[in-house]
Amino acid sequence: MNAEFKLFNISKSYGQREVLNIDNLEIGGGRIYCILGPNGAGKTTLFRIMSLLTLNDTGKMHILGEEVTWQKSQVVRLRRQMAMVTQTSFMFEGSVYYNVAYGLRVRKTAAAEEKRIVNESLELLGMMDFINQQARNLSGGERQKVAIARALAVKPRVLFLDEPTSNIDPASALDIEHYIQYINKEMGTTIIMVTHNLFQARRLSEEIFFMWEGRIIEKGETQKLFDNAQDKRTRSFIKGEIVF
Amino acid sequence: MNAEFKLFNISKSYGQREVLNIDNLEIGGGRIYCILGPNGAGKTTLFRIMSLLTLNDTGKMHILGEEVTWQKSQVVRLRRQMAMVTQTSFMFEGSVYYNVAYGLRVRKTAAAEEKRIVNESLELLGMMDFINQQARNLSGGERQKVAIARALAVKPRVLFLDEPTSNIDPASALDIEHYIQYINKEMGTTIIMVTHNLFQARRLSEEIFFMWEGRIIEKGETQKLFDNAQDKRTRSFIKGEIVF
Amino acid sequence: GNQAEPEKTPDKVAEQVTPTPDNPKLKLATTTSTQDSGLLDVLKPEFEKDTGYNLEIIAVGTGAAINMGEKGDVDVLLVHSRKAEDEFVAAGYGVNRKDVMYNDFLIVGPENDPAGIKGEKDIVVAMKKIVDTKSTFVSRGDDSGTHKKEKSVWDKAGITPQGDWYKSVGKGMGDTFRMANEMKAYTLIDRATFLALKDKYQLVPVVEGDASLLNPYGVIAISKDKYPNTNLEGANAFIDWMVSEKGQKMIGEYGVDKYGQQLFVPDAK
Amino acid sequence: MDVIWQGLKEGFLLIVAMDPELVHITLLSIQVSVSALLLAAIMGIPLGTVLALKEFPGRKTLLNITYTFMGLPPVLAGLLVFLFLSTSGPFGYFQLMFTPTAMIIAQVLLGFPIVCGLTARAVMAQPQEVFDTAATLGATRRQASWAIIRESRMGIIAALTTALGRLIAEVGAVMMVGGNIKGETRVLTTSIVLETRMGNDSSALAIGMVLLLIAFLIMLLILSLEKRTFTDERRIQIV
Amino acid sequence: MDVIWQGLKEGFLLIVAMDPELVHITLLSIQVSVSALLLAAIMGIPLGTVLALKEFPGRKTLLNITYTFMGLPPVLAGLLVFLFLSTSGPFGYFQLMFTPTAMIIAQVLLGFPIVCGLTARAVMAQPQEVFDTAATLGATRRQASWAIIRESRMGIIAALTTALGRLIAEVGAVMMVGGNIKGETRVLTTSIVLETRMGNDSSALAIGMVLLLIAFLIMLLILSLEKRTFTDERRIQIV
Ligand SMILES: Nc1ncnc2c1ncn2[C@@H]1O[C@H](COP(=O)(O)OP(=O)(O)OP(=O)(O)O)[C@@H](O)[C@H]1O
Ligand SMILES: Nc1ncnc2c1ncn2[C@@H]1O[C@H](COP(=O)(O)OP(=O)(O)OP(=O)(O)O)[C@@H](O)[C@H]1O
Ligand SMILES: [Mg+2]
Ligand SMILES: [Mg+2]
Repeated sequence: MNAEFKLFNISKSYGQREVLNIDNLEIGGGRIYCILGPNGAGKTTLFRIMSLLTLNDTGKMHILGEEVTWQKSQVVRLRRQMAMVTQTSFMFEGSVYYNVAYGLRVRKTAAAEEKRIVNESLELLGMMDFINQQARNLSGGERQKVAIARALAVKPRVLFLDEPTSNIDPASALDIEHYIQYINKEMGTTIIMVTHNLFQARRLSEEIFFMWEGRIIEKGETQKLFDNAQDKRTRSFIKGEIVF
Repeated sequence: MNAEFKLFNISKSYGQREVLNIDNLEIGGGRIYCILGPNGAGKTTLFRIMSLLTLNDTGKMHILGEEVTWQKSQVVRLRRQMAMVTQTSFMFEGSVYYNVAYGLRVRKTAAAEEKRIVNESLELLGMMDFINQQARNLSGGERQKVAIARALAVKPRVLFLDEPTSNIDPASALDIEHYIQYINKEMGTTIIMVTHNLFQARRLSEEIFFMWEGRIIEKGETQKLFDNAQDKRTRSFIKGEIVF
Repeated sequence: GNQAEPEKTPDKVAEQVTPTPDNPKLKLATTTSTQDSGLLDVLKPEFEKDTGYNLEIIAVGTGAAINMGEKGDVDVLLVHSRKAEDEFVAAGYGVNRKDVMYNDFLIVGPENDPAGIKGEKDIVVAMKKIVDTKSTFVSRGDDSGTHKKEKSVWDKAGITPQGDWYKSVGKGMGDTFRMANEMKAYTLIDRATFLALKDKYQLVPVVEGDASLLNPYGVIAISKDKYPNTNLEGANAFIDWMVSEKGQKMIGEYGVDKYGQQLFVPDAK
Repeated sequence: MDVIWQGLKEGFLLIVAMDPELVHITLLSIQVSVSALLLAAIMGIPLGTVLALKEFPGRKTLLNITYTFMGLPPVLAGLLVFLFLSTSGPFGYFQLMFTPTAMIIAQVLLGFPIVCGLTARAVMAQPQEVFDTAATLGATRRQASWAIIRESRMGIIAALTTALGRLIAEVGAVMMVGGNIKGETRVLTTSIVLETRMGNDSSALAIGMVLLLIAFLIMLLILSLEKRTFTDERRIQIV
Repeated sequence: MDVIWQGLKEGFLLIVAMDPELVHITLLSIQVSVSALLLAAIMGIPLGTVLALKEFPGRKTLLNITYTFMGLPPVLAGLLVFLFLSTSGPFGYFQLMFTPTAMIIAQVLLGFPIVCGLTARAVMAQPQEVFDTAATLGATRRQASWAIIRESRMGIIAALTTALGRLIAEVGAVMMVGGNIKGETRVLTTSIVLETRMGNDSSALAIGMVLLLIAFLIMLLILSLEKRTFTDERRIQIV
């Protein structure tokens, strides 16, 4: 009963169209979870609701042990335990340093500590050379790396990664994968990620949730799901594996 | 001597840093070309210069048979024969229809023709359902599909694709790859693409240019390069293949 | 002049013992003509030297000046609209009203004089000719002392001015003069403003000297009964100074050297 | 405080009564300020865009001068126009002094820097991708500039509302070159000044109310331009 | 046209001569308008942000009212402040009429809607990602709002320059509540009015020049705020 996330009956519509409808979703925590599904399935929308960025239309959630009441203080308390690398890797106007330090500044981390953590995070992503550059001038992949460093800097309990390596070169992507595994194993960080790279999903995740038109139509241990998917649509999607 | 692109000594610096330095690059045309290289290697910068979006600091270019003088009328003439799917898939404020029609409107295509082509392009990318939606509300993958449809709509002689399937699900990506091959073979469109997906590069491209720190350090037929790269760095990068 | 000589000695003595009143801040609301003609610029330093008050001058239309008095925002008024002044005193806002000076109004108009009234002594005849020739006439139209005077002149001529030729502009004297000049029109103007501005514009006097064109100015202190905070002592000091021999003399002499004629005629009783 | 209530009441009655003189004054106010706004927009939007986008020596200086002229005092604008249009001025021949045309000219002088300067800022704030996308789809420079203007709509509409506010409220210039002639060039603001000069505070407030009401209606009209083009309210939201 | 040359020459001489009276008037102008701008900014920037970001009933109406009050005529603002501060008004006790304080209050009334309205527009135009990113990094609503304000700097600086332009150029309000008292509440704009009334056009032009010069300098100061925070000129460029 100690699941990090429990969602009941969560739905979200834009205009007439229901883009999310989750009957029941439980994410235990501590592992690496992958959310798979075609474009427009609602993966990003689900992330936004779970990280309290968007209000759900219906339903109830328990997050990190609390029933979500959307009370101001609760929202901040919960958000401070989570971090997300969004699909667009938006950068604040300012230097790379400023961007990575942002999460620490809002937590009022001491200056020396802030500097240490920012350097550490950038080092890890191989982005130290760019520390004083304007973040908005970075290349697509560099930006994504800074976004990852920025999320890591706050040492979250839960880390959401929305296609975190989509613009990153293979060698760097491998490094990042290793680091994701490291923080999951060594620091117990719960990782929930979206990826279209099925190899990556297979390599990294222990549990998979498969989404289709706003619903979770299948879930299970990664190995099992890849070997023996129950749903026709899941099977056909996984065959897309050959694309990579 | 009928190469579509010939670049001599093209360089570009930002501040002190030289991010591009191309001694000599010739792209014959008619085939599918892939540009590979790590993040920050200068791939996007090269694209921007070749499509006349950014001024080069030094050097000379011949594009589509003309020496580039940056004369206003020449720039437009050349640009109208090229199209690009940029890495960020920026959408204009407005509907999906508006976005796809844009390239036709600037060419003063007749209304009926415009409508036909927009429908055709969206159909092809499976995005007809979204035709009247606000383009800025689309999901990451949907946005990328619209960006591809938008570029296809103008039926360019040269099509630049900057990581065009990075946010697209495997099945759709496969469809898009097929379509890229189709327009290359059937309509003779020159395709120049950047991708970090080495499988995709291998499947699609006939020629590869490998970039490293602003330079093209190796080029050749795809098969040859993958099987027998000369440069140590290329070889090590290609081994990253196992990441996918 | 020579006559001023004997007075200089007591003046100098007074200078050394410039009094320091309890509340030196004194606010005067007045019409624009007293400021624009430059009179107050000359009177102010002398008054301040003699009494120790610090005079703040707020130049607005007579209507607005009286309005400020009714609200208690100033301490003393220097205005020219006898009827409104009397009402103001009768309503209990003003006390110690005194006549100070007068000047006169004149009709100015373009050199070529389309109404043919140049030299006309009878204002009624002149006004009728303006109407008959439909010559452009600019009226201040702002209920100011000057406007009230103009209306009384029309009344006297039995005319209700209206039509394209009659421009009611709702402006101060200086601006109205500028407009009349630009439009090559006739207008009624007080002599002080006219003399101060005449070099800048081309209009010339056409009708002057009619007895009904006199323009008397009064000073009024704001009542302490209505507004206990008002500086009545200062107001009275100003009134006393204005009607004093020295004040009256300075008024009478003002402008003679610059314009060759008196702008204001002192008439304190 | 009675005066304020009195003014509100009087204003309400004025609006209800549709006093023909007031109607005339109001219509002239609208005509002058809206014409000036349109002219300022026709020149200011393209020029602001050019200042924002085109690289040429002196661009920054010109921009700074534009910002400075946002601080042009209406009286000064009025005086300048007066000197040019006056019978003895270079354009005296056209006999434009004390006509609504003169008032419009003076107001254009005031509205133009606002529209131009704020447009330039709105355009400069656009992301580079707007131009990139338009250009890669074959837009000429001019067409790409239109695309950028289109994306800057919100900012340009802000420029227009701001300029309108300045013009409809402005009195110094219209007073000087219009002359506040009853039945000819008297507008709402000059009437307010006249009423205050005459000490009729409540009437001044009443006319002020009418003016604010008119401003409100024109603002709604300008803002509806935006709604017509944005199907839903597109703005940042916080949760 | 001679007048204009004469005015330019006279203006130049005025500036060079540093006439003490003119210096005093200029300093007062700066003091009044800059104080009013600061107060308008202190209230207008946070309030504009709230109007842009916070969802509450009447938000849109409030925004429209703010835009409308950009069209508040200075004379009317002056009159309202007059009625409140007048000895017989509710705040008469403080004896503020005809003081620089009263002028500042009246100008705040004029500057506030501009700062507030333009800030709201600049904030609303930000992309949703600003909030998203701040929030996912643990920002409270207030902290996220600051991040949004920070991203809106360009627009907010435009708001400040526009408001400053309005205030430094404005004469109706300062004339009404300041009274144009020589040596105490006379500022550049009221001096210009006085000079034109006295027919001294070239002096009026000369003082106008001084005013524009001051406006230019303050604009540069405000714009330097932006340069201090943006290391290089970040603006859309077309090729
Ligand atoms: N603000 C919005 N208004 C209207 N529709 C929206 C909005 N946001 C998202 N949608 C729609 O909701 C659906 C789900 O979007 P979402 O971003 O969650 O998809 P996704 O699974 O993340 O897709 P992708 O793999 O392409 O990133 C999409 O079809 C999208 O068009
Ligand atoms: N405007 C700019 N100012 C400064 N540096 C820049 C600018 N644009 C690009 N760069 C730098 O130039 C280098 C090359 O950028 P480019 O976008 O071409 O890389 P890329 O090969 O496309 O990388 P990616 O695979 O991450 O997209 C990067 O290191 C980037 O930080
Ligand atoms: Mg997504
Ligand atoms: Mg790139």
